[in-house]
Amino acid sequence: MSRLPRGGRAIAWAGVLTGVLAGLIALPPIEIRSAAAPVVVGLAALTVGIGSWIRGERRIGAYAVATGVLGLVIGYLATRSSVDKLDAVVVWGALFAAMLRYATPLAFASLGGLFSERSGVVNIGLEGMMLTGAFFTVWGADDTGTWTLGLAIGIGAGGLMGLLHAFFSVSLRADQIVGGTAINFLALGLTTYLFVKLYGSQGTPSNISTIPAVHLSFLGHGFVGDVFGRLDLLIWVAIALIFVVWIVVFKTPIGLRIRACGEHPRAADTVGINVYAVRYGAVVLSGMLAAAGGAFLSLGFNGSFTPNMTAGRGFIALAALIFGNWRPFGAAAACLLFGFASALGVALQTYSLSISTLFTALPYVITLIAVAGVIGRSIPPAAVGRPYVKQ
Amino acid sequence: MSETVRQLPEEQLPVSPSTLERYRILQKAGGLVAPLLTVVLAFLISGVVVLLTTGSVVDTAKTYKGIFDGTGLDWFFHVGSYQIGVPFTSARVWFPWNTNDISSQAAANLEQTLLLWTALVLVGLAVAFAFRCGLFNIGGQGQYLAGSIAAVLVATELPHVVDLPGVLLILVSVLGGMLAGAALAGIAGILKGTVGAHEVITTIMLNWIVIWVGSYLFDVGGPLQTKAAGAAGAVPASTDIPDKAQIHVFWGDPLFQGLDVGFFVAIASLVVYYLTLNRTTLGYEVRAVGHNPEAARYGGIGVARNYFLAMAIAGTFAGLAGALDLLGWKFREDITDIQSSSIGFIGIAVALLGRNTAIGVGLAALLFAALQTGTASRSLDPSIFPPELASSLAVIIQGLVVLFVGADVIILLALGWLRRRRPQKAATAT
Amino acid sequence: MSEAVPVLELRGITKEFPGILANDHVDFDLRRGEVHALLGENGAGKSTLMNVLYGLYRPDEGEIRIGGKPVVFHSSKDAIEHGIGMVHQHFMLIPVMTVAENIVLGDEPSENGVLLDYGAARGRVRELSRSFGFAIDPDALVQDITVGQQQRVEILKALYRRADILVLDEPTAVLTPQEAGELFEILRTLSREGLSIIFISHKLNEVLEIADRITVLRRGKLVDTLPAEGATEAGLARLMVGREVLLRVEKTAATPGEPLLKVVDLHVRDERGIEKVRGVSFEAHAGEIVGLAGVDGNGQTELIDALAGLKRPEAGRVELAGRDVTRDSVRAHFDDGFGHIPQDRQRHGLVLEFSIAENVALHEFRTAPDSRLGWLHPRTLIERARRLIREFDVRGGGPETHAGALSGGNQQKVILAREIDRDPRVLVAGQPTRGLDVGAIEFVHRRLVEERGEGRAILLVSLELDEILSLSDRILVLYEGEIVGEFPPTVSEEELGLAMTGGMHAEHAA
Amino acid sequence: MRIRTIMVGAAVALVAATALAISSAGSASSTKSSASSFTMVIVTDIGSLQDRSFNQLANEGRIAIGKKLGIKTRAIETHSSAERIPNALAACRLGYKMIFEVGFLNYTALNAVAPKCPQAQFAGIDQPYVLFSKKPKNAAGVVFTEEQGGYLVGYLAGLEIKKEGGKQIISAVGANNVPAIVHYISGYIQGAKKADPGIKVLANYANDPTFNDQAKCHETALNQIQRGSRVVFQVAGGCGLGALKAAKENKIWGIGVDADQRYLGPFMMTSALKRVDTAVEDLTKLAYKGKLATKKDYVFSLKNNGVGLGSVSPKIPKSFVAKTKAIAKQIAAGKIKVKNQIKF
Repeated sequence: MSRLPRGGRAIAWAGVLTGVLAGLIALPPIEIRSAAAPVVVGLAALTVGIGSWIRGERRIGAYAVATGVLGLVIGYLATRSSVDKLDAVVVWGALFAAMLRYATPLAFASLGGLFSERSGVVNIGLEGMMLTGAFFTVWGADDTGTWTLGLAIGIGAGGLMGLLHAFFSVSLRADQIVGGTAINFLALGLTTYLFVKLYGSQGTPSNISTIPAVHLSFLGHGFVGDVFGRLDLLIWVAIALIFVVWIVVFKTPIGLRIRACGEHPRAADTVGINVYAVRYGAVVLSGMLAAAGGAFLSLGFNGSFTPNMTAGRGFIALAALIFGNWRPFGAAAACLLFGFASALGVALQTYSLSISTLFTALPYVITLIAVAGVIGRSIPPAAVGRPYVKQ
Repeated sequence: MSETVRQLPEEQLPVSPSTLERYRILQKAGGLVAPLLTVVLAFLISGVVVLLTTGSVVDTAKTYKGIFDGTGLDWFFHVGSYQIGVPFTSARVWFPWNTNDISSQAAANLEQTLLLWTALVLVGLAVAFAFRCGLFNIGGQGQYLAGSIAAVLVATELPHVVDLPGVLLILVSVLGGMLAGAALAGIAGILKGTVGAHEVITTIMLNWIVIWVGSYLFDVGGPLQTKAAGAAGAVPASTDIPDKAQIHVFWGDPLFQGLDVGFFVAIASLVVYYLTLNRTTLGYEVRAVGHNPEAARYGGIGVARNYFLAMAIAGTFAGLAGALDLLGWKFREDITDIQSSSIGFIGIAVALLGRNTAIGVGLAALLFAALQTGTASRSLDPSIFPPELASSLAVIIQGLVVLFVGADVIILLALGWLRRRRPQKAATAT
Repeated sequence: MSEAVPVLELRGITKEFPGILANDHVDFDLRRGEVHALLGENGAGKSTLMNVLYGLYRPDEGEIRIGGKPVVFHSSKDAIEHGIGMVHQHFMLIPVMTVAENIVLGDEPSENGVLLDYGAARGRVRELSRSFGFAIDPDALVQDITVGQQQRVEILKALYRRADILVLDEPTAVLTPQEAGELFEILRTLSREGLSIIFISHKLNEVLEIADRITVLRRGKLVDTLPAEGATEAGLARLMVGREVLLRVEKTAATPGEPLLKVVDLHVRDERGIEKVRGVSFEAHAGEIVGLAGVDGNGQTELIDALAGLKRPEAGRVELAGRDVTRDSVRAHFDDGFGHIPQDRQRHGLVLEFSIAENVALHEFRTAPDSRLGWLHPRTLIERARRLIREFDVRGGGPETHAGALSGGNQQKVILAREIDRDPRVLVAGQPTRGLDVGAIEFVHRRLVEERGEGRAILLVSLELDEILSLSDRILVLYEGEIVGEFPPTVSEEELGLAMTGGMHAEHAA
Repeated sequence: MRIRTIMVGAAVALVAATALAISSAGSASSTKSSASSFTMVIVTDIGSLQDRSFNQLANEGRIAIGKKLGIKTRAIETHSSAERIPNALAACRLGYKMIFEVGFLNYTALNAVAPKCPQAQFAGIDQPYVLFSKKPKNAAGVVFTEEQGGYLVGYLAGLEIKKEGGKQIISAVGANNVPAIVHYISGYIQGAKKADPGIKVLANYANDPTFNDQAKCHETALNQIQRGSRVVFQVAGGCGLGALKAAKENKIWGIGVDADQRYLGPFMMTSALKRVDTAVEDLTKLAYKGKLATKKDYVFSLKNNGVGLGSVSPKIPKSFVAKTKAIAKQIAAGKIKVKNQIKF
């Protein structure tokens, strides 16, 4: 890729930015009301994109074309919409805050999955591990009376689920996807069973100690204040976690070893790394992190649990991981994209209640398009999904 | 040359056998024994859960017996003198068992088990067929829903366009369901073949898309919501299909969700599945790609094409299941059902336990269908086992079965260990 | 010095795999500063013995002594701690990581006890490679450097761990004669520095060139340990195989006919977009074997893929018996009389889970009599397989045996049978004897010569110079995607080797 | 050795279980209750008994009346649409005298089974009798005027917000677009406008028919709060707990639904009650006495306390509560008509 001239690439990126601009100018706070503006700017982005494509800057050129078309359409639609509704829907601070809330449980699970998959173990059981965390955190908080212990218990339970997955996929060399599917079934059955058994017809008690929010009132009421002024503690933990995971995976010896086990376990074995131990550790850790994501959903919200409350988020987290090319920032970005689409889906209800249901499908459509358009180029760890047989 | 040179395990051998390869090994090693042991193990472990809940061994046994009775399989022990209707005719033949009496809970339960069996066989085949091509189809759920949505659409809208006789309307509706399932799964197949998008991710996304688009269609105010007047018009459900589009029920009361002819379609599908895989060039290609896509490509087989075809055929099976369920007993599509159905996921367990063979899928579907109806809360005596726990128990058992299916190594090891042990004993004895 | 305690002794090592006694009471000793060759055929138990030494296998019986003291290795970690370094035949390197990362993996320098100290890692790699005269960039990705350099990274890995015993498993298999020569220089330097080296090979000339002593294994048993001085190729070959070996294939002179395969100015890129075949043109005529020599990774794979229709060329033309097939599908190639023995028999040549009958039908199953209207006729498949099994002397199973259950040689016979039975005009054979035992090699060679006699044009792509020299009627040399020379079969190995490294081109690796 | 023992043991257990099943198969269906004893069963809609909505309330009513009358009761859960009819049939076969089909969508099961089960009486909760196309002689419809309850809480919220001043915006979060929820929201809007004509009422659906995904209702409510809403009325069962959490963390008012949810904290203004439990109890009592009238609807409204206003936060002026109660009387007397449909 370094063979290509840098200038061409810069122009292509400028095309992408122009495309974004095409949409932005028609939205608050700029809100140009003339339909011509976004169309012209969008067409400009389109032209730059096509030009870059022809000149060989294919990938970014394609991005420029995509953002150009998208910006044009969004911008045009925005100019056709009433200002009232537009102002109601597009409140950037609220949208971004909602995005962070949606993205947080996904980010925990996604980063957990990153450890597992980087070490060579596919983790489709993230969903079940999240659900386990969601239940046991509430149960723990109820039982011990404090959210800290509850969180610890929930994370521990997620770790146990990870241990189970590790035992079957690493030690017994069971098919990892099958094992993960089993974890999902088991977690759903077990948490619902225990929930009904322990809390009967009344549900979890309402006075459970919940994870506190962090109030940063000094941020005021601007965009920054709206987004970051009052976030749950776990959201901050998730943001910090992205950096921590990046450092651990790419800047520490243990990260090097984890990656080695996922790329070429035999090579790791021959230099004395215990592949089984590394994979066990990574999968257990993934269970713990996924459980923290589940804890955000239960204890982070109302301190209450409802059966199957994760509602497929573990699978989305897995998709985000793949979309993000098995990298912490990539995965986090994918989670944010998904979170933003979800937040927008809620906000767009202002336009039509009857098709609001349809908006709910939006994140999945976006993920599908993204997966189709980008994943082809993302390369998984070479040994992921393949059990290692020690000689 | 007189002596074959012994080969050491070569370094370039794959580090571990693929899932499919291991299934093959297992079939050789254990045949029916291995899956049977898997199931027994799962039931034993879940027995511990029941034991902890009920607190007594007797109650645990009673719970399991309750589940067994709930499946309707106890019907086979109700020998008497009864009659059964012959499909497509009004004739009735004598039959040793009670077949059509509202007071027979066993017959009704068995009808439900077999109805569920019909759907589970088909969604199981949807997963199994894709598996044979090396694809993990988690999208059975979405394909099933797509099939039933298309079927309800055709069955309710087509009569406005052209007045078809019932059988034709049914055929066209079922065909529509199959096509919808095929198209949906085909998307995942195409994406896998062309850009290499992992089918696990794409099928999961497609599931959600179908769920939400379906919810939109039948939601109150949605484009396909029932046009009925008054209170019935406020239901978030489709229009009811016309009576003539309902599939003939040959056992039980059509009003009470009796067993319809779709049951035979499922049996036929098992045969079609077996023949397609083992007796056609298409099946040959699909299996070759499933075992080793690279070798297939080198041999001149279009890998991308087969990914698409295998997924489309898988989707056809699931779509067929959706259409049959709709025309056989649902008669309408409602959004609560779209959102809460989980039959596609049980299909995964069916395919895994059935080891992707026709007979295996048939038997595994029976197990899971029976488990599902047996643990229905109506089947269990609340004084023995809390019925509200029963459905979770079924999910736990499913999870354990899948877990042990994946870990066939345990059983392989056990069998291998036994085999090795026996000759040793013989040796020490002499 | 030589009478001192050996640095390493293996006493009575026995290792059994299910059905195979891989090592049967093998004794071996290594003196300080010597190069001790371990010689044997494929499957003689050399690699097993070394894996026992490296802690990867646990011996069933026997003892390892280091410096006279018995040791037990539970893992390669223990072996590394006792100063043993191993250069595996298949490199244990992670392609997507840098040289430095690969070298320090498992024994990383750290900063504050937490972070990996990349600066220190790079520094030590530079230092090491300078002191042994390797020019290796610690920041290069392993997948971007040459095979010879990768091997040096492997040696550095051992040196970084302060190995004083270095085991090299078939190190020259992937190297040109020139690169091999450089490796030998390095080994001599290392042994002068006091390292003891175990050199595993089945190539007699190499062993005689580099080793001080030679230990010969045959079928898991120790045959003899003898000094290199005074040993001869013929003598060693007899020890190795247990009988006299035919080193040359008997064949008559070729009588080339019409050109059947014509390649014109072919350009092919690999998956990563790098042009690996750059303007190749040649012809292969009926009744001749054209040998394509070259070091691995010089474009052979891409060339074969383009010929077979597996990969679209960027530019150029391929003609099969006068027809332009450049853009045809793989299937169309087979239908037009193309035969292909893939380089990787297990990954590309066979569907291991398929029966022999199914495997031999791989190109024919779509047409009658194998199938009609999409309906397979299994009996036809089985009958054909039965006939071919007889004809090609496939042993180890019947038509319904899974290909994966066969030995490597018999698997290759199944592929050979499938391709030849279709009476192809052009046969491309990619490394047809890789990893086979002597008997199977003989069979494949004889059969290829026979097929030449049938008037087929055969393109033999091989990394084994011996094979190229003994079978080919003409030899083309592929270097960095270009054909850099054409030679008669009488050419010397040295001359060929020079061409394979780019002739007059300066050595780019060192 | 050990593994073989396990295998043998497993085989023996299997055989024993089968034998047990066979031997007792005949006696399974012989446990019919005698005609003299009155029994009652509720069959839920899809969802669990812990849905914090009509299933849960119906179950509470069942437990309460079971204790009061000393009769045998039971709950049968429905988990998929395939279970609707078999569950209704089973309720009939098990000999229950009074069968409640809970939830709108269960009307199909009642309609099919009731005519063939003359020995029992049926009641369809949230199902008007007109839905039953077969006009069963032994069934009654049970409907609630949710719009009246919604009206009252909307009215109270309107008064309070008008008093507090500032942005006159309140909101409601529905789980999805089904009749009962639409009725609630429609009444809520009318009531709010009555108290405060300048008020703006935001209404959104979380699109969660499973009533489980709290995060969805949470986000929907937060979106409304960001648009200025100062009272959040949840009409979404378990999902709605998320909406109330949003109200709590933003220090605005929350309003509960169906059951009295003031126990959730001081931020709760009140709740719109829908006494499914009372309905179950009342109808069971009638049936027990043999006085259950069929072929008609039992309407639970303000008139008979079937819907109403829950307990009210002490922070709300007493006068507002009094005013609301006066409105309630007017509605009950038919002086104020509350529409149950509205165009959003």
